[in-house]
Amino acid sequence: MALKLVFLGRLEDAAGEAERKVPLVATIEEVFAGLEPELVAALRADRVKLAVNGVLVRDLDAPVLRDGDELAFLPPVSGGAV
Amino acid sequence: MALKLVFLGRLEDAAGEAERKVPLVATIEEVFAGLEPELVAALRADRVKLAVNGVLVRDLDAPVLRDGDELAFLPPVSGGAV
Amino acid sequence: MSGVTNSVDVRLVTTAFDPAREIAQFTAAHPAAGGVVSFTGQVREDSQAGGVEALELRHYGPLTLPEMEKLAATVLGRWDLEGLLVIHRSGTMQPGEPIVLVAGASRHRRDAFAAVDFAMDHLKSESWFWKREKVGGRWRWIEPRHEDFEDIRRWQ
Amino acid sequence: MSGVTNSVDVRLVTTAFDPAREIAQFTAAHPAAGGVVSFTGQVREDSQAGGVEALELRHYGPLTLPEMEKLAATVLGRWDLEGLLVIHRSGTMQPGEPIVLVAGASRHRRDAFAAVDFAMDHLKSESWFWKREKVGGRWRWIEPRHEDFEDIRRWQ
Repeated sequence: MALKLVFLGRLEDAAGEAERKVPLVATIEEVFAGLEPELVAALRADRVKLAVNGVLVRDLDAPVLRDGDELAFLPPVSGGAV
Repeated sequence: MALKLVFLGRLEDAAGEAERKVPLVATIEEVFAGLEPELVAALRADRVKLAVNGVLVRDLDAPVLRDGDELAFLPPVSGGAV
Repeated sequence: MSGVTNSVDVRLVTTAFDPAREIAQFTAAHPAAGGVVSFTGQVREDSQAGGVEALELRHYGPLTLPEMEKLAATVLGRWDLEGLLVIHRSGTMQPGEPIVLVAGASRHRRDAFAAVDFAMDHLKSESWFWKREKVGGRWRWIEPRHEDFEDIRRWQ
Repeated sequence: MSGVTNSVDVRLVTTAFDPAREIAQFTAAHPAAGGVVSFTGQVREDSQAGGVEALELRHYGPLTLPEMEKLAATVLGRWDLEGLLVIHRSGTMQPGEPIVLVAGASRHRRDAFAAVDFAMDHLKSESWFWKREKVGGRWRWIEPRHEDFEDIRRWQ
Protein backbone atom coordinates (compact mmCIF):
# COMPACT_ATOMS: atom_id res chain seq x y z
CA MET A 1 0.00 0.00 0.00
CA ALA A 2 2.05 2.90 -1.35
CA LEU A 3 2.06 6.15 -3.30
CA LYS A 4 4.61 7.19 -5.88
CA LEU A 5 5.87 10.77 -5.76
CA VAL A 6 7.48 12.26 -8.88
CA PHE A 7 9.60 15.42 -8.64
CA LEU A 8 10.09 17.35 -11.88
CA GLY A 9 12.68 19.99 -12.75
CA ARG A 10 14.33 21.76 -9.81
CA LEU A 11 12.12 19.83 -7.38
CA GLU A 12 14.29 16.80 -8.13
CA ASP A 13 17.21 18.65 -6.56
CA ALA A 14 15.06 19.61 -3.56
CA ALA A 15 14.03 15.97 -3.09
CA GLY A 16 17.45 14.53 -3.85
CA GLU A 17 15.80 12.06 -6.24
CA ALA A 18 13.41 12.02 -9.17
CA GLU A 19 10.93 9.59 -7.62
CA ARG A 20 10.07 8.31 -4.17
CA LYS A 21 7.73 5.67 -2.80
CA VAL A 22 5.84 6.63 0.36
CA PRO A 23 3.26 4.72 2.41
CA LEU A 24 -0.37 5.18 1.39
CA VAL A 25 -2.19 8.01 3.18
CA ALA A 26 -5.51 9.56 2.27
CA THR A 27 -4.61 13.23 1.68
CA ILE A 28 -1.87 15.44 0.30
CA GLU A 29 -1.52 17.02 3.75
CA GLU A 30 -0.66 13.63 5.21
CA VAL A 31 1.87 13.04 2.41
CA PHE A 32 3.49 16.38 3.23
CA ALA A 33 3.56 15.47 6.96
CA GLY A 34 5.92 12.61 6.16
CA LEU A 35 8.43 14.64 4.10
CA GLU A 36 11.40 16.86 5.01
CA PRO A 37 10.23 20.43 5.84
CA GLU A 38 12.55 22.00 3.18
CA LEU A 39 11.09 19.73 0.51
CA VAL A 40 7.53 20.51 1.63
CA ALA A 41 8.30 24.24 1.36
CA ALA A 42 9.54 23.71 -2.21
CA LEU A 43 6.47 21.64 -3.13
CA ARG A 44 4.10 24.22 -1.62
CA ALA A 45 5.76 27.10 -3.49
CA ASP A 46 3.70 29.31 -5.73
CA ARG A 47 3.09 27.92 -9.18
CA VAL A 48 4.05 24.32 -8.37
CA LYS A 49 1.26 22.20 -9.81
CA LEU A 50 0.16 18.71 -8.87
CA ALA A 51 -0.95 15.94 -11.21
CA VAL A 52 -2.50 12.77 -9.80
CA ASN A 53 -2.18 9.86 -12.21
CA GLY A 54 -1.43 12.31 -15.03
CA VAL A 55 -4.40 14.59 -14.38
CA LEU A 56 -3.79 18.13 -13.12
CA VAL A 57 -5.42 18.81 -9.75
CA ARG A 58 -6.66 22.32 -9.02
CA ASP A 59 -7.18 22.03 -5.30
CA LEU A 60 -4.52 20.32 -3.16
CA ASP A 61 -7.17 19.28 -0.63
CA ALA A 62 -9.44 17.64 -3.14
CA PRO A 63 -7.99 14.27 -4.05
CA VAL A 64 -8.59 11.18 -1.94
CA LEU A 65 -5.54 9.05 -2.56
CA ARG A 66 -5.59 5.36 -3.41
CA ASP A 67 -3.01 2.61 -3.46
CA GLY A 68 -0.59 2.99 -6.36
CA ASP A 69 -1.51 6.60 -7.15
CA GLU A 70 1.23 8.64 -8.83
CA LEU A 71 1.59 12.21 -7.55
CA ALA A 72 3.71 14.43 -9.81
CA PHE A 73 4.91 17.84 -8.59
CA LEU A 74 5.38 20.19 -11.53
CA PRO A 75 7.29 23.45 -11.17
CA PRO A 76 6.86 26.11 -13.88
CA VAL A 77 8.16 24.87 -17.21
CA SER A 78 11.43 26.31 -18.42
CA GLY A 79 11.47 29.21 -20.80
CA GLY A 80 13.37 29.09 -24.01
CA ALA A 81 16.22 31.41 -24.87
CA VAL A 82 15.66 30.90 -28.59
CA MET B 1 23.65 51.88 -85.09
CA ALA B 2 20.83 50.08 -83.28
CA LEU B 3 18.76 49.78 -80.13
CA LYS B 4 17.73 46.55 -78.48
CA LEU B 5 14.16 46.31 -77.19
CA VAL B 6 13.33 43.69 -74.54
CA PHE B 7 9.72 42.69 -73.88
CA LEU B 8 9.01 41.04 -70.53
CA GLY B 9 6.02 38.99 -69.42
CA ARG B 10 2.83 39.47 -71.41
CA LEU B 11 4.53 42.14 -73.55
CA GLU B 12 6.41 39.32 -75.22
CA ASP B 13 3.09 38.03 -76.56
CA ALA B 14 2.15 41.54 -77.69
CA ALA B 15 5.46 41.90 -79.54
CA GLY B 16 5.50 38.34 -80.86
CA GLU B 17 9.08 38.00 -79.64
CA ALA B 18 11.17 38.53 -76.51
CA GLU B 19 13.70 40.90 -78.10
CA ARG B 20 13.91 43.08 -81.16
CA LYS B 21 16.63 45.18 -82.76
CA VAL B 22 15.49 48.57 -84.11
CA PRO B 23 17.47 51.37 -85.80
CA LEU B 24 18.96 53.98 -83.48
CA VAL B 25 16.72 56.99 -82.83
CA ALA B 26 17.12 59.64 -80.14
CA THR B 27 13.89 59.33 -78.16
CA ILE B 28 11.38 56.80 -76.91
CA GLU B 29 8.70 58.58 -78.96
CA GLU B 30 10.67 57.89 -82.11
CA VAL B 31 11.08 54.24 -81.09
CA PHE B 32 7.32 53.99 -80.63
CA ALA B 33 6.75 55.63 -84.04
CA GLY B 34 8.46 52.64 -85.67
CA LEU B 35 6.41 49.92 -83.92
CA GLU B 36 2.99 48.36 -84.56
CA PRO B 37 0.21 50.50 -83.01
CA GLU B 38 -1.15 47.57 -80.95
CA LEU B 39 2.30 46.96 -79.46
CA VAL B 40 2.73 50.67 -78.70
CA ALA B 41 -0.61 50.65 -76.88
CA ALA B 42 0.56 47.72 -74.76
CA LEU B 43 3.90 49.40 -74.01
CA ARG B 44 2.19 52.67 -73.06
CA ALA B 45 -0.26 50.94 -70.73
CA ASP B 46 -0.47 52.00 -67.12
CA ARG B 47 2.15 50.48 -64.88
CA VAL B 48 4.48 49.33 -67.66
CA LYS B 49 7.93 50.52 -66.63
CA LEU B 50 10.99 51.18 -68.73
CA ALA B 51 14.59 50.35 -67.92
CA VAL B 52 17.40 51.71 -70.07
CA ASN B 53 20.54 49.60 -69.72
CA GLY B 54 19.16 48.07 -66.53
CA VAL B 55 18.26 51.36 -64.86
CA LEU B 56 14.62 52.22 -64.30
CA VAL B 57 13.55 55.43 -66.03
CA ARG B 58 10.89 57.56 -64.40
CA ASP B 59 10.02 59.82 -67.33
CA LEU B 60 9.60 58.31 -70.78
CA ASP B 61 10.69 61.59 -72.39
CA ALA B 62 13.90 61.88 -70.46
CA PRO B 63 16.45 59.50 -71.93
CA VAL B 64 18.53 60.43 -74.95
CA LEU B 65 19.24 57.13 -76.59
CA ARG B 66 22.67 55.98 -77.77
CA ASP B 67 23.91 53.21 -80.02
CA GLY B 68 23.60 49.80 -78.35
CA ASP B 69 21.23 50.91 -75.62
CA GLU B 70 18.97 48.19 -74.22
CA LEU B 71 15.36 49.28 -73.56
CA ALA B 72 13.41 46.84 -71.40
CA PHE B 73 9.64 47.16 -71.06
CA LEU B 74 8.50 45.76 -67.73
CA PRO B 75 4.84 45.03 -67.03
CA PRO B 76 3.73 44.58 -63.40
CA VAL B 77 5.39 41.56 -61.86
CA SER B 78 3.23 38.50 -61.33
CA GLY B 79 1.61 37.87 -58.01
CA GLY B 80 1.99 34.63 -56.19
CA ALA B 81 -0.86 32.34 -55.32
CA VAL B 82 1.15 30.81 -52.47
CA MET C 1 -10.87 25.86 -40.90
CA SER C 2 -8.98 22.66 -41.47
CA GLY C 3 -9.95 20.48 -44.39
CA VAL C 4 -10.33 16.74 -44.47
CA THR C 5 -7.02 16.02 -46.14
CA ASN C 6 -4.75 17.64 -43.60
CA SER C 7 -2.46 15.52 -41.50
CA VAL C 8 -0.85 15.99 -38.14
CA ASP C 9 2.31 14.30 -36.91
CA VAL C 10 3.39 15.00 -33.33
CA ARG C 11 6.41 13.25 -31.86
CA LEU C 12 8.35 13.33 -28.61
CA VAL C 13 11.73 11.75 -29.31
CA THR C 14 14.55 10.82 -26.97
CA THR C 15 17.32 10.50 -29.55
CA ALA C 16 18.73 12.85 -32.18
CA PHE C 17 16.66 13.54 -35.29
CA ASP C 18 17.48 15.08 -38.67
CA PRO C 19 15.40 18.22 -39.29
CA ALA C 20 16.39 18.53 -42.97
CA ARG C 21 15.26 14.98 -43.70
CA GLU C 22 12.01 15.54 -41.80
CA ILE C 23 11.34 18.80 -43.68
CA ALA C 24 12.03 17.09 -47.02
CA GLN C 25 9.64 14.22 -46.25
CA PHE C 26 7.01 16.58 -44.91
CA THR C 27 7.21 18.84 -47.98
CA ALA C 28 7.03 15.87 -50.35
CA ALA C 29 3.99 14.55 -48.47
CA HIS C 30 2.05 17.76 -49.13
CA PRO C 31 2.20 18.43 -52.86
CA ALA C 32 -1.02 20.45 -52.80
CA ALA C 33 0.57 22.95 -50.42
CA GLY C 34 2.15 25.88 -52.12
CA GLY C 35 4.37 26.59 -49.17
CA VAL C 36 6.05 25.04 -46.17
CA VAL C 37 7.25 27.06 -43.18
CA SER C 38 9.57 25.41 -40.71
CA PHE C 39 11.22 26.37 -37.46
CA THR C 40 14.22 24.43 -36.20
CA GLY C 41 15.57 25.15 -32.72
CA GLN C 42 19.02 23.90 -31.88
CA VAL C 43 21.36 24.00 -28.89
CA ARG C 44 23.50 27.07 -29.44
CA GLU C 45 27.22 26.75 -29.86
CA ASP C 46 28.78 29.53 -27.89
CA SER C 47 32.35 30.29 -28.78
CA GLN C 48 32.79 32.46 -25.70
CA ALA C 49 33.72 31.05 -22.31
CA GLY C 50 30.62 30.51 -20.21
CA GLY C 51 28.69 28.91 -23.03
CA VAL C 52 26.38 25.97 -22.59
CA GLU C 53 28.23 22.64 -22.65
CA ALA C 54 25.13 20.48 -22.68
CA LEU C 55 21.40 20.82 -22.32
CA GLU C 56 18.95 18.39 -20.82
CA LEU C 57 15.21 18.42 -21.31
CA ARG C 58 13.04 16.34 -19.04
CA HIS C 59 9.43 15.56 -19.74
CA TYR C 60 6.64 13.93 -17.77
CA GLY C 61 5.22 11.02 -19.73
CA PRO C 62 1.55 11.26 -18.75
CA LEU C 63 1.35 14.97 -19.65
CA THR C 64 3.96 16.09 -22.16
CA LEU C 65 3.00 14.33 -25.38
CA PRO C 66 -0.78 14.50 -24.77
CA GLU C 67 -0.51 18.28 -24.29
CA MET C 68 1.61 18.62 -27.45
CA GLU C 69 -1.13 16.76 -29.32
CA LYS C 70 -3.78 19.11 -27.91
CA LEU C 71 -1.71 22.10 -29.04
CA ALA C 72 -1.45 20.64 -32.55
CA ALA C 73 -5.23 20.18 -32.66
CA THR C 74 -5.68 23.82 -31.63
CA VAL C 75 -3.33 24.94 -34.41
CA LEU C 76 -5.13 22.83 -37.02
CA GLY C 77 -8.46 24.28 -35.95
CA ARG C 78 -7.22 27.84 -36.14
CA TRP C 79 -5.42 27.90 -39.49
CA ASP C 80 -6.03 26.30 -42.84
CA LEU C 81 -3.20 23.79 -43.11
CA GLU C 82 -2.51 20.84 -45.35
CA GLY C 83 -0.23 19.39 -42.68
CA LEU C 84 1.49 20.07 -39.38
CA LEU C 85 4.62 18.42 -38.03
CA VAL C 86 5.88 18.82 -34.45
CA ILE C 87 8.98 16.99 -33.22
CA HIS C 88 10.43 17.75 -29.79
CA ARG C 89 13.49 16.22 -28.20
CA SER C 90 13.80 15.07 -24.63
CA GLY C 91 17.05 13.96 -22.99
CA THR C 92 20.58 15.29 -23.08
CA MET C 93 21.79 17.26 -26.10
CA GLN C 94 25.09 18.72 -27.20
CA PRO C 95 25.61 22.14 -28.81
CA GLY C 96 24.51 22.06 -32.43
CA GLU C 97 21.92 19.33 -31.86
CA PRO C 98 18.31 20.03 -32.85
CA ILE C 99 15.81 20.46 -30.02
CA VAL C 100 12.58 21.13 -31.82
CA LEU C 101 11.14 21.20 -35.31
CA VAL C 102 7.75 22.62 -36.24
CA ALA C 103 6.65 22.66 -39.87
CA GLY C 104 3.38 23.73 -41.42
CA ALA C 105 2.22 23.24 -45.01
CA SER C 106 -0.54 25.38 -46.43
CA ARG C 107 -2.02 26.54 -49.70
CA HIS C 108 -1.45 30.16 -48.72
CA ARG C 109 1.73 30.98 -46.91
CA ARG C 110 0.19 33.29 -44.30
CA ASP C 111 -1.48 30.29 -42.62
CA ALA C 112 1.76 28.32 -42.36
CA PHE C 113 3.72 31.30 -40.98
CA ALA C 114 1.15 32.05 -38.30
CA ALA C 115 0.62 28.39 -37.38
CA VAL C 116 4.33 27.65 -36.88
CA ASP C 117 4.90 30.91 -34.99
CA PHE C 118 1.92 30.22 -32.70
CA ALA C 119 2.97 26.59 -32.12
CA MET C 120 6.49 27.65 -31.17
CA ASP C 121 5.30 30.32 -28.75
CA HIS C 122 3.06 27.81 -27.00
CA LEU C 123 5.56 24.95 -27.06
CA LYS C 124 8.14 27.23 -25.47
CA SER C 125 6.02 28.61 -22.67
CA GLU C 126 3.36 26.05 -21.99
CA SER C 127 4.56 22.58 -22.85
CA TRP C 128 5.70 20.28 -20.08
CA PHE C 129 9.46 20.36 -20.41
CA TRP C 130 11.99 21.19 -17.72
CA LYS C 131 15.37 22.25 -18.90
CA ARG C 132 18.77 22.32 -17.31
CA GLU C 133 22.02 23.55 -18.75
CA LYS C 134 25.57 22.51 -18.04
CA VAL C 135 27.82 25.53 -17.74
CA GLY C 136 31.35 25.34 -16.36
CA GLY C 137 30.81 21.68 -15.54
CA ARG C 138 27.74 22.35 -13.38
CA TRP C 139 24.11 21.71 -14.16
CA ARG C 140 21.49 24.35 -13.35
CA TRP C 141 17.74 24.38 -13.92
CA ILE C 142 16.32 27.08 -16.19
CA GLU C 143 13.44 29.16 -14.89
CA PRO C 144 10.68 30.62 -17.06
CA ARG C 145 11.40 33.99 -18.62
CA HIS C 146 9.12 36.99 -18.76
CA GLU C 147 9.41 37.16 -22.58
CA ASP C 148 7.83 33.73 -22.93
CA PHE C 149 4.59 34.98 -21.42
CA GLU C 150 4.70 38.07 -23.62
CA ASP C 151 5.11 35.86 -26.70
CA ILE C 152 1.94 34.00 -25.80
CA ARG C 153 -0.07 37.11 -25.05
CA ARG C 154 0.24 38.18 -28.71
CA TRP C 155 -2.25 35.47 -29.66
CA GLN C 156 -4.95 36.20 -27.09
CA MET D 1 20.85 45.86 -36.10
CA SER D 2 22.93 43.28 -37.89
CA GLY D 3 26.18 42.20 -36.33
CA VAL D 4 29.52 41.67 -37.98
CA THR D 5 29.32 37.89 -38.17
CA ASN D 6 26.12 37.59 -40.12
CA SER D 7 26.18 36.27 -43.66
CA VAL D 8 23.92 36.71 -46.62
CA ASP D 9 23.58 34.32 -49.55
CA VAL D 10 21.30 35.37 -52.41
CA ARG D 11 20.98 33.21 -55.51
CA LEU D 12 18.97 33.24 -58.71
CA VAL D 13 19.11 29.73 -60.14
CA THR D 14 17.91 28.35 -63.46
CA THR D 15 17.91 24.67 -62.56
CA ALA D 16 16.28 22.63 -59.78
CA PHE D 17 17.65 22.96 -56.25
CA ASP D 18 17.21 20.88 -53.09
CA PRO D 19 15.66 22.97 -50.28
CA ALA D 20 16.29 20.33 -47.58
CA ARG D 21 19.99 20.20 -48.38
CA GLU D 22 20.20 23.99 -48.47
CA ILE D 23 18.41 24.28 -45.12
CA ALA D 24 20.73 21.66 -43.58
CA GLN D 25 23.86 23.46 -44.79
CA PHE D 26 22.51 26.84 -43.73
CA THR D 27 21.60 25.59 -40.25
CA ALA D 28 25.00 23.94 -39.80
CA ALA D 29 26.72 27.16 -40.89
CA HIS D 30 25.06 29.13 -38.07
CA PRO D 31 25.73 27.26 -34.83
CA ALA D 32 25.37 30.42 -32.76
CA ALA D 33 21.79 30.79 -33.92
CA GLY D 34 19.25 29.21 -31.66
CA GLY D 35 16.69 29.00 -34.40
CA VAL D 36 16.25 28.77 -38.14
CA VAL D 37 13.01 29.70 -39.91
CA SER D 38 12.56 28.63 -43.50
CA PHE D 39 9.94 29.08 -46.17
CA THR D 40 9.85 26.80 -49.19
CA GLY D 41 7.49 27.57 -52.03
CA GLN D 42 6.78 24.85 -54.54
CA VAL D 43 4.68 24.41 -57.67
CA ARG D 44 1.40 22.97 -56.45
CA GLU D 45 0.26 19.60 -57.59
CA ASP D 46 -3.41 19.83 -58.31
CA SER D 47 -5.22 16.55 -58.47
CA GLN D 48 -8.30 18.17 -59.99
CA ALA D 49 -8.69 18.82 -63.68
CA GLY D 50 -7.71 22.36 -64.51
CA GLY D 51 -4.57 22.21 -62.42
CA VAL D 52 -1.28 23.78 -63.43
CA GLU D 53 0.76 21.51 -65.70
CA ALA D 54 3.88 23.65 -65.66
CA LEU D 55 5.02 27.03 -64.47
CA GLU D 56 7.56 29.34 -66.03
CA LEU D 57 9.28 32.22 -64.32
CA ARG D 58 11.13 34.76 -66.42
CA HIS D 59 13.54 37.28 -64.99
CA TYR D 60 15.38 40.27 -66.40
CA GLY D 61 19.10 39.85 -65.80
CA PRO D 62 20.09 43.49 -65.18
CA LEU D 63 17.38 43.97 -62.51
CA THR D 64 16.24 40.75 -60.89
CA LEU D 65 19.25 39.57 -58.89
CA PRO D 66 20.46 43.08 -57.97
CA GLU D 67 17.01 43.88 -56.54
CA MET D 68 16.95 40.58 -54.62
CA GLU D 69 20.30 41.55 -53.11
CA LYS D 70 18.95 44.96 -52.11
CA LEU D 71 15.99 43.29 -50.45
CA ALA D 72 18.33 41.00 -48.50
CA ALA D 73 20.33 44.02 -47.32
CA THR D 74 17.11 45.67 -46.14
CA VAL D 75 16.14 42.53 -44.21
CA LEU D 76 19.58 42.29 -42.57
CA GLY D 77 19.39 45.92 -41.53
CA ARG D 78 15.97 45.54 -40.01
CA TRP D 79 16.31 42.34 -37.97
CA ASP D 80 19.09 40.84 -35.92
CA LEU D 81 20.10 37.81 -37.96
CA GLU D 82 23.06 35.48 -37.93
CA GLY D 83 22.40 34.61 -41.54
CA LEU D 84 19.96 34.97 -44.41
CA LEU D 85 19.55 32.68 -47.41
CA VAL D 86 17.44 33.51 -50.47
CA ILE D 87 17.25 31.15 -53.45
CA HIS D 88 14.81 31.82 -56.29
CA ARG D 89 14.25 29.74 -59.37
CA SER D 90 13.84 31.04 -62.88
CA GLY D 91 12.85 28.93 -65.88
CA THR D 92 10.28 26.19 -66.38
CA MET D 93 9.18 24.07 -63.43
CA GLN D 94 6.95 21.04 -62.98
CA PRO D 95 4.42 20.51 -60.16
CA GLY D 96 6.23 19.58 -56.96
CA GLU D 97 9.41 21.47 -57.88
CA PRO D 98 10.66 24.15 -55.48
CA ILE D 99 10.35 27.77 -56.62
CA VAL D 100 11.79 29.72 -53.73
CA LEU D 101 13.56 29.16 -50.44
CA VAL D 102 14.11 31.83 -47.80
CA ALA D 103 15.80 30.94 -44.53
CA GLY D 104 16.81 33.13 -41.62
CA ALA D 105 18.97 32.19 -38.63
CA SER D 106 18.81 34.23 -35.46
CA ARG D 107 19.61 34.06 -31.77
CA HIS D 108 15.99 34.84 -30.93
CA ARG D 109 13.34 33.26 -33.07
CA ARG D 110 11.12 36.35 -33.42
CA ASP D 111 13.77 37.97 -35.68
CA ALA D 112 13.96 34.98 -38.00
CA PHE D 113 10.17 34.64 -38.27
CA ALA D 114 9.69 38.32 -39.12
CA ALA D 115 12.65 38.44 -41.51
CA VAL D 116 11.54 35.44 -43.57
CA ASP D 117 7.92 36.59 -43.62
CA PHE D 118 8.94 40.11 -44.75
CA ALA D 119 11.34 38.76 -47.37
CA MET D 120 8.65 36.49 -48.83
CA ASP D 121 6.05 39.27 -48.99
CA HIS D 122 8.49 41.49 -50.85
CA LEU D 123 9.86 38.77 -53.12
CA LYS D 124 6.32 37.90 -54.13
CA SER D 125 5.06 41.36 -54.89
CA GLU D 126 8.10 43.40 -55.80
CA SER D 127 10.80 41.25 -57.28
CA TRP D 128 11.26 41.20 -61.04
CA PHE D 129 9.74 37.89 -62.05
CA TRP D 130 7.06 37.31 -64.63
CA LYS D 131 5.15 34.11 -64.36
CA ARG D 132 3.11 32.09 -66.75
CA GLU D 133 1.23 28.88 -66.14
CA LYS D 134 0.37 26.05 -68.48
CA VAL D 135 -3.22 24.93 -67.97
CA GLY D 136 -5.02 22.62 -70.39
CA GLY D 137 -2.00 22.74 -72.69
CA ARG D 138 -2.06 26.56 -72.98
CA TRP D 139 0.29 29.08 -71.42
CA ARG D 140 -1.11 32.22 -69.82
CA TRP D 141 0.64 35.09 -68.05
CA ILE D 142 -0.24 35.69 -64.40
CA GLU D 143 -1.23 39.20 -63.36
CA PRO D 144 -0.52 40.73 -59.95
CA ARG D 145 -3.08 40.04 -57.25
CA HIS D 146 -4.61 42.53 -54.87
CA GLU D 147 -3.54 40.40 -51.87
CA ASP D 148 0.13 40.84 -52.75
CA PHE D 149 -0.10 44.58 -52.19
CA GLU D 150 -1.96 44.00 -48.95
CA ASP D 151 0.78 41.65 -47.76
CA ILE D 152 3.36 44.37 -48.30
CA ARG D 153 1.32 47.07 -46.62
CA ARG D 154 1.57 45.19 -43.33
CA TRP D 155 5.22 46.23 -43.06
CA GLN D 156 4.83 49.95 -43.76
